[in-house]
Order: sequence, then C-alpha cells, then structure tokens
Amino acid sequence: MHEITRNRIDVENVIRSVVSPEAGAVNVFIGTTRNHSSGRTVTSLEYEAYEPMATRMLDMIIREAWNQWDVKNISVVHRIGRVGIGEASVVIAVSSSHRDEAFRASRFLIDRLKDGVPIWKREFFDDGSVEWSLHSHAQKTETEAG
Amino acid sequence: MHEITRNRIDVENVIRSVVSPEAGAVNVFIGTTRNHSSGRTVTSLEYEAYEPMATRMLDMIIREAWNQWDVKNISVVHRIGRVGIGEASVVIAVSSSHRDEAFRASRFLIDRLKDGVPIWKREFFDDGSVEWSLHSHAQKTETEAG
Amino acid sequence: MRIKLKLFSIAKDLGGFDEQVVEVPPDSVAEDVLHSLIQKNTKFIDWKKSLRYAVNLEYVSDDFPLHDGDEVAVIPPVSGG
Amino acid sequence: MRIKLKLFSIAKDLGGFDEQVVEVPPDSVAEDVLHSLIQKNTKFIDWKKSLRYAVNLEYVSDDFPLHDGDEVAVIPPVSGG
Repeated sequence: MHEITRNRIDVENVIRSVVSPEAGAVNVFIGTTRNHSSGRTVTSLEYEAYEPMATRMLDMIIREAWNQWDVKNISVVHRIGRVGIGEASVVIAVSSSHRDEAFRASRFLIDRLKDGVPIWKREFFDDGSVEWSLHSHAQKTETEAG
Repeated sequence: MHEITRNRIDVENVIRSVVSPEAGAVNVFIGTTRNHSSGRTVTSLEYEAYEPMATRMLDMIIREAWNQWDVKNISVVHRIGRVGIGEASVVIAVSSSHRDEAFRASRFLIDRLKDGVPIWKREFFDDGSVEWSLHSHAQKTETEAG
Repeated sequence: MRIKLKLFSIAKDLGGFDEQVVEVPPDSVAEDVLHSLIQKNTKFIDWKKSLRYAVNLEYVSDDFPLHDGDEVAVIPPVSGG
Repeated sequence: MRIKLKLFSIAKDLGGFDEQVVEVPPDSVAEDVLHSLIQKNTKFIDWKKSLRYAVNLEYVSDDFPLHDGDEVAVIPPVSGG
C-alpha cells in the first residue's frame, strides 16, 4: 500500500498493514520533522506534492523493491500539508522472513523517495521567514536531513 | 531505555520514547512470531530469559551502539512468556539526525541481541509437540528466522 | 501547440502561478518552457541547472520533444521524506 | 566450595532443575559443571559443543576458574529476537 495524505500518519496502522504471521521481521523507517534547519529554529513545516506523479513514483519504487528483495509486504505513507514539529512526515514499513531483506528494502525505499519523488518541504522559521528546503548540489547548503 | 517484559509490547510507545524534535530519522525493527518453523505449523510461542544477565547485556549493546554511531535515543524491548502468533517479541527503535546512523545502529542491535543475549524461544506445534528453538552451528537445522 | 505547464515549490513562487495552459512553438523540447519563464522572471536563470522536467507524470531529459496537450511540470530539487 | 548452578532452555529440561546450589572441587573451571550434569543425564554429552557458560552474569571461557559463591549459568544456543 502507498498513500499521500493530509492527515496525521497512524504509525501503528502502517505497521499493522505489513505484519504477517508468515514474515517474522519488520523494518520501519519514520521521518519526523525537526525543530532546526541550518542552525535556525523551525516552528512548523509544510509539504506539497505533485500528487499524481508522486503516487505513480511510489508505486514504481515499491515494485522495484519487490523485484529486488524477497519481502512480504511494503507500505509507504507520506504526509503533506502542515506538519507539526516532531510529527511523522513519512512512514515506510517492510515485512520479510529474514531481517536482512526488510532492512535493505526499507533503506532503498527511503533513499529513492528522497532522491526523486516530487514532494517539497517548506520551513517556517521563528523569525517569520518561510523557505523551501532545497538541498540540491547546484544550490549547495547544508547536508540533507534524515 | 530497555526492558524485558511479560506484557504485550506497545510499539507506538517504544517509538514515542525515541522520537525527538532534534532527530529527524527513526528506524524501528520489530520481530514478530511466525506460524511456521522448519515447515511445521506453530500455534504459539514462549520466550524465557536469564533476566538479570539479559538486562545487563542489553544495557551493554545499547552502549556499544551509542559509542559507534551518532544516534539520539535507543529503546529495546523484549517480551517473554507466552506470545501469540503475529505479535511482537522484540521492538528496537533508534532515532538520529541522519538516517544512515539509525539504520546501522538498529541493525547492529538486533544482530547482537540474536547473537548472545540469553533469551530462548520455545515453539508449540499443532501436533502437540513443544521444542526449544536451537539454531546453533553445532545443532545445524534451518536458517535463523527474522 | 498548447501544453499544460505546472510549477511547484520555488518555481511556483518565482513564476507566480501553479498551473497554466501555454502556447509553445512546434518542435519545442522540455527545457524550452524555461525560456518563457525567464522572460517573466530572470531569477529562473539561477535555477536552470537545478530544475528537472516531467512530461505526463514522468521525468524526461531536457531535450525531450513536447506534443500538443502534454502536461509539463517544472520540478525543483525535491525534499520529501 | 559451593556455587549456584542455573540451567536454561534445553539444559533445564535435560537437567531437571532450573537452579541448584552444588558442591564443586576447588580449582574447578566453568565447563566442569557439565561433568556432574553428564552423570545425571548422558544426553548432555551431545550438547557439550553448543553450551556456553556465564559466571556472575557474564560470558566466560570454558576454562574460567570458579570461586565459592559464584552464580554459574549453562547457556544453550540463544533464540531471542
């Protein structure tokens, strides 16, 4: 399953969607919003997505993970809209028989998601300024979070 | 935090214990009980621990992970006693600023736990037999689950 | 021919719109949409190297040929996760 | 001297107890506890190579010297997780 949602992500629910009595290992990656960025204080964040393309790409990278590793179930949920500090912006859950596959597929999915899925983060700073988070090579700036 | 408990593990609670507004990445490993073992049907499982030593070793491996990676918080909870099929027997959660550290520390912790922490699993099969799960080199048998 | 041009994130801020039907010359390629954007706001020049293009929901190379009715999206560096 | 001997998992099943205070000769080492167990149940012989020992909550080598009052645990292959 994969979903782009404006609602708070129910982490337990995402995990439940992959747990299987046949698969003993579950790996979960959760991205949570941080209270600082480039040394400045962030008060809240907003995510926007090019939804039909993001949905299509999530579908694609999940199929890639499926083809590459012997995993049982995969769920990816990304939240958009305003997200409070410390809340989950993304939750990825993978179940498999052996833990190695769950770890590898989970890592692959978050790497691919951060690499190309058309979702953008806007940070609201405590000085009132608002900025798109733009961590491209061309635009330099600090290291990628999460 | 780490704990050996006879109660159902509240996964959400373990995750909450590591989430921090300063750390954007959380990796969670969950071991769940399986309905089969060596091709036979398992109806339920029981874990026993050498509790004071297991507690001591969990404390030690958490400190090892702390020394090795730049992680924010670590929680490890292992359940003992009777555990139903599909329920969590172990939950490991690690938060960090960068996802690489959370993934690596989480993997390290479950590898170390399975390698030496004195906890034993007993499987109850549908034919009425009960067996300790003994996956040592000396005792051969099938590949380690999870 | 006409395409539907979609802007996101910083590109939307610089362009001042999120979606517009625009007329482009025949034989236009993906990155040609940037030319009209630069004419509106020269700050787009600074972003030239960071922008990627998607046509009909798929990333394409800068020289991908456009067709009438295409949905063309300007994709600044993503920051999901 | 006397030690507290603890058995777990399959070792507990074979030995028929989980905890017992036992008398051992002076200069005994960790794996010596197996000798008395084998006398009770010869099946312990098959497990010799798979068993590890812990003294006072720490894994020790087979030839670790025991002291009066030690808590010695026989640790079969673990299967937590």
